[in-house]
Amino acid sequence: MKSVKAPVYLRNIQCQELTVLDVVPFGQTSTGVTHCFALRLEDPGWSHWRPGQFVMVRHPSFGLELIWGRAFSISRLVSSGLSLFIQAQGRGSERLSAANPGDKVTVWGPLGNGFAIQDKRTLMLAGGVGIAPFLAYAENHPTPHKLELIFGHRLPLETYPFDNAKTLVPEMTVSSFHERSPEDLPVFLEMVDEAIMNHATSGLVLACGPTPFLRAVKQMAAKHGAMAQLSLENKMGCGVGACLGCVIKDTKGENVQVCSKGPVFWSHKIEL
Amino acid sequence: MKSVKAPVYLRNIQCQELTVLDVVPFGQTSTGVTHCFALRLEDPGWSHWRPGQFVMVRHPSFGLELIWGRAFSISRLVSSGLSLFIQAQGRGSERLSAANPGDKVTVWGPLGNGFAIQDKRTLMLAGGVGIAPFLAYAENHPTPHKLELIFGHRLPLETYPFDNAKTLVPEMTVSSFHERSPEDLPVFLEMVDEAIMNHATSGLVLACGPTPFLRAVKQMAAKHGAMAQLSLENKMGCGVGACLGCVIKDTKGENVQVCSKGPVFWSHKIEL
Amino acid sequence: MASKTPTISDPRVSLPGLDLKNPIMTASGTFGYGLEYASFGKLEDLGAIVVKGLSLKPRAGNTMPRIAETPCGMLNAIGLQNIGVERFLEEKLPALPHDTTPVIANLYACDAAEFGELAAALAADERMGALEVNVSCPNVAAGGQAFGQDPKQAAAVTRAVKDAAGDKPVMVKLSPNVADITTVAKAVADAGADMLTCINTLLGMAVDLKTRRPRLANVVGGLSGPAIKPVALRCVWQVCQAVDIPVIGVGGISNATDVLEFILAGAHAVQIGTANFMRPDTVFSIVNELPILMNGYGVMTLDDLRGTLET
Amino acid sequence: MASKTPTISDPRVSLPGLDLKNPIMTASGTFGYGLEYASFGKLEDLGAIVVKGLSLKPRAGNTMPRIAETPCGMLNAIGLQNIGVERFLEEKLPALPHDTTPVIANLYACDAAEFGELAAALAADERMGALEVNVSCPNVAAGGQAFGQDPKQAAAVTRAVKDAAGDKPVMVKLSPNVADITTVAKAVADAGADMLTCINTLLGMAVDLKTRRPRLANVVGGLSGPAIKPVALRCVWQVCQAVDIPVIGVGGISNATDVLEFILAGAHAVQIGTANFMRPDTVFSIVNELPILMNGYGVMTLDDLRGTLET
Ligand SMILES: Cc1cc2nc3c(=O)[nH]c(=O)nc-3n(C[C@H](O)[C@H](O)[C@H](O)COP(=O)(O)OP(=O)(O)OC[C@H]3O[C@@H](n4cnc5c(N)ncnc54)[C@H](O)[C@@H]3O)c2cc1C
Ligand SMILES: Cc1cc2nc3c(=O)[nH]c(=O)nc-3n(C[C@H](O)[C@H](O)[C@H](O)COP(=O)(O)OP(=O)(O)OC[C@H]3O[C@@H](n4cnc5c(N)ncnc54)[C@H](O)[C@@H]3O)c2cc1C
Ligand SMILES: Cc1cc2nc3c(=O)[nH]c(=O)nc-3n(C[C@H](O)[C@H](O)[C@H](O)COP(=O)(O)O)c2cc1C
Ligand SMILES: Cc1cc2nc3c(=O)[nH]c(=O)nc-3n(C[C@H](O)[C@H](O)[C@H](O)COP(=O)(O)O)c2cc1C
Ligand code: FES
Ligand code: FES
Repeated sequence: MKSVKAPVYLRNIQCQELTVLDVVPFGQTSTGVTHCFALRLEDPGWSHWRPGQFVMVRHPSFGLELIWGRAFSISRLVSSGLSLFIQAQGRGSERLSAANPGDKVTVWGPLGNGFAIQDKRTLMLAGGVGIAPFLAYAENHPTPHKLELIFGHRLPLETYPFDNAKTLVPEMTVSSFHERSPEDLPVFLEMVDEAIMNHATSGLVLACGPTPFLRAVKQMAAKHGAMAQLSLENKMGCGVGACLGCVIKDTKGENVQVCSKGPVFWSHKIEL
Repeated sequence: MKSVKAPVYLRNIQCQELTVLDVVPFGQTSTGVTHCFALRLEDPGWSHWRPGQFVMVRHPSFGLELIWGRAFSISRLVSSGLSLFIQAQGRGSERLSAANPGDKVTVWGPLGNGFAIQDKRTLMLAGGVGIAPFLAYAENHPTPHKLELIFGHRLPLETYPFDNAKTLVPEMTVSSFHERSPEDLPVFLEMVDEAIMNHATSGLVLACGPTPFLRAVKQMAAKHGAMAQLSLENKMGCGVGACLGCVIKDTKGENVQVCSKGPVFWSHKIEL
Repeated sequence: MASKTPTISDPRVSLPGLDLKNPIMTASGTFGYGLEYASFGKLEDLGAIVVKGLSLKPRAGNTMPRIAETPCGMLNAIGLQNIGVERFLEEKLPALPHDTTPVIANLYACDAAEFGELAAALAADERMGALEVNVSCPNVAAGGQAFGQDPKQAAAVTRAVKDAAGDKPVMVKLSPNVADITTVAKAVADAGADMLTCINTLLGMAVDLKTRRPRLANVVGGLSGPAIKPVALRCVWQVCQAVDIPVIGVGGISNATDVLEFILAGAHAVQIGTANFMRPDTVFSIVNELPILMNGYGVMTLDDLRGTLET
Repeated sequence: MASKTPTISDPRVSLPGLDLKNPIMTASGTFGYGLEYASFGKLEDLGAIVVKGLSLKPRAGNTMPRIAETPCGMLNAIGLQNIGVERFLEEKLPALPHDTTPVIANLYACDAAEFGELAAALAADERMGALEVNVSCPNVAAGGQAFGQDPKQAAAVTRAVKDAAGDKPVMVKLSPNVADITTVAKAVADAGADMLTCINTLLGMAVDLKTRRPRLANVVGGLSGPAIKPVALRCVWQVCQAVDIPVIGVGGISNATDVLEFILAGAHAVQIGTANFMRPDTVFSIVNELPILMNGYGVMTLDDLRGTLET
């Protein structure tokens, strides 16, 4: 009998119960409905992981009612624990926002491939909660002074861990743009376009955010001939490449799993 | 158009969100699996209620997964709040046991008919959590010195609010019997039989507990010609007489709803 | 919410022979004879009240246990316990607000002739709003869902009821336990039904490992509740494509969002069933929330939304 | 727990041509090609591994979105995306522990002849443990569940596969989207199937009010998960009464208690599907818990429990 070997990208995945350390709310919005929080969990003790990878999470309150785990980027992983940065937008993230310290959540990860780390000027384009993986990215980058973060957001800035990013990695260049109304969008995209152009020849562009934003980045990168990676946020069933519910078409016309072959793809290799 | 009138037994029912004051565990058992607790809720402010009536309860964690409310006797209702005494035995009661102070639970009640209150020597026969309604009964009885409580239990005595009953209503006579093994059952039933005989001519017998226990009480009451009321614990869907899922056959051969026509029935009027 | 508008949305709906304040009906068997829920809201606020299934003579129903809870659902095998048409008309109907909210009877009988007799008895009472024919009950030995699984028998029952119903609108309630629900829907529509109700319960079962017995004395029973919502929505959508008469959606609806989803799929109105057990004021809350939610989605009337699903 | 005994319960089970360590199989399409789950447990501990549905040629599957979450369940319309039989045999099968745990292929084709061809290709490989014929997929334009809804077509496909399968055991997977599942079960058993798998998904649908679009690009899809367990259990029980060949139960099973409930209803073995998504180590946990739970109920072998439901 041949020995059973999982594909490389699956070798290190563990499914664990992790203790909730705390839930830290970030700037409550006036409506009180949409809100963001950091879910801090005990250190999973993984031997390897990469920024841009993610985890699937379940709280016991999901019961049998919520079938799938929920996918969240690794936002910070240090010896004191694993932080996820979460925007409550539905049934699962709301139940996670109500977690109590001491609760056990089920976590499987680290999942997916993660962002490229290259010794180049690197532009990080974050839209909304898309900022989450860039904290981990910047904190673990060998040459953080080569990093530039551009952050577009709709909710107030204090809703997001933007200040945390500045404090954690003071070497990097940061700027933020508050999109207060739909009219602001073209202004923001122009800012992004210029930044991509600036990174076109010798730089690397990374983007994480809503799909329309990623689509815009893809076009701009193509226009300027920039090397760009996009982190996709498709809805996930299993998180491990099995259900084929999260696929995206690559330029060869094949449907590939975002969870196991991504979530990070070279912009020019996928259709969006 | 005639005015819409609900049957008398339904007139006062309210469906409310009540705040959880606290969850008080009673004597954890060694296995840690089955355990009892008092769920204390803010005062519902009902204008009328009777001991032996019950409420249906839902915790938000039931979500869409647990369809039915869970039925619990009114164990105590004073201005400081409504107490339910609950044995965790399944999905719903376990989720209730994990309630936090400040949580809102949905409660509809007071439901059902309640026990008769007569100026007679009254024997209360309680098996296990069947003790719950007798606290309220004794506390609200006009002549508590005429009450005698016999309490049979399998878990240790401190698992139940037996001492509370003694403290709240010191006038009544109480005794308890610990059924440690199946061999103890006949001994207990003999004790019950003798007490029923003693209450046969001029007394009233009330019983609440597991169905086999109620069946035994019914037979003994018939044998001694005692007037007896039994409180049934059929599984309930709606709690208000609508679903017909909780019925029992009366001696006329009709299926009547335990939730709205009971849960208390004259022993000789039902088939068990 | 797609957009906000200052005007107030209008939830009224017109059905053959019935003008409803709103599209919210109760589902038969889950709301008793109506009065059981009178202390939780105003019955006259409802779109229509569909009462427990009635037969010519009173029925005692199945033996216990009759209900079992399942994940996001429940099984029932009540077996159509009811007080019979006579007592219903005498004791229950007078107390219902039939002048302002249509009261709809749900009919069960063992053959087409008996269905006709029952329909005649009910239609003769001017206080009745409409008749709903249950050809899809999985919990009775005779007839029941067998009628609803066979297009010919379902059509025969429909004709018998229509012939006896005079000018009372007739809705026929379909079973999802078929290979193709549109075949039965078309047969029933061709036989003259004014409306279709989709769906009755799915046939299911639960067992108890400790006792090694089924959880229902009847062994099998009808599955209802949020668990079946996707099946109900699919049936409503399929039937709306297949027939031209209005469809009443039912199955797993538990909030106002669910209601609008069924309208989007093509339903004219809906029924709330098992959700009444989740909390007894559910149907009244939904009535209150519906216009607000419509407003939130920029939907002024239900006609604007109905069947606009882009597929 | 009914009783405690000191001896250890034995979860092994014998099926036609297959001896299993335990009755726990994975359900096709929910466990990839097996390797996706290799880091969550030992694949060789499983009773059998049923892999994603295979076709003769690779298939790209349906357009996105393909999955939607529903109460206690999910809808899928993957559309049988797969790498084709050739690449499966070359790239995936060698890495699976086929020597110690039977690997079962799940077959999809557009007509009986193509099913035969596919069966021949798979049966020729001695590493294959058995063939499972999918005549019940609701998510493909051609064939799919139409085969499984028609006893004649289901029987024809069964014969074609049996003729081509040599000595490989053949199991046929039935659709619950029928009026009477026993009719198809009997037809397939008479056509020579060695085992039956019950059930595939229920046809369902979900919509998005904000976009007014279906939540699946395919509009309708297959409902699976705990929501459908009562329907699956009922189908298994009905089919076990109707045929003499072993039945593999599947639908909503998420723990060891569920497994024993299906055995109680008459199943020989079970498959774990959607529960693999709830947590990726589910199937391994169930394998571990099963003998302990059997012990708790005083069940020494599965034969002692199977079909002992008192009705
Ligand atoms: C690789 C990856 C990384 C990610 N990283 C992050 C991250 O770091 N932080 C973060 O916040 N998010 C992240 N996401 C997104 C996150 O996974 C989703 O926001 C989350 O799964 C939403 O789950 P939910 O249960 O809250 O919403 P769901 O309830 O599942 O809602 C999802 C969709 O269903 C609809 N919906 C919501 N509620 C209802 C309702 N009551 N009834 C009907 N429909 C409803 C909405 O249209 C919504 O789009 C990531 C996603 C991926 C794939
Ligand atoms: C009028 C009335 C008054 C009552 N008063 C009280 C009271 O004062 N205090 C009190 O403690 N109880 C009382 N009860 C009983 C109480 O209602 C039940 O114990 C409670 O509903 C159990 O709910 P559950 O969710 O915990 O159990 P459920 O999960 O609903 O379990 C119910 C049954 O299902 C089975 N079951 C349990 N768990 C599972 C599982 N995981 N999988 C499969 N099957 C399972 C068991 O066989 C159990 O008998 C009363 C009942 C009535 C009708
Ligand atoms: C306890 C119970 C009793 C029912 N009785 C009837 C009935 O008498 N006649 C009928 O046509 N449908 C009956 N039904 C079916 C419901 O009207 C409804 O079609 C079904 O439950 C699906 O809707 P839901 O998921 O909203 O409950 C009954 C359902 C339940 C749960
Ligand atoms: C994402 C997904 C893909 C599936 N693919 C297949 C398939 O390729 N072939 C097949 O026969 N069944 C397929 N099924 C059906 C399952 O094998 C199983 O019969 C069904 O999901 C019910 O079981 P469950 O409730 O345990 O998931 C699929 C189910 C899901 C959820
Ligand atoms: S989420 Fe299942 S394959 Fe990606
Ligand atoms: S619980 Fe519904 S009628 Fe009693």
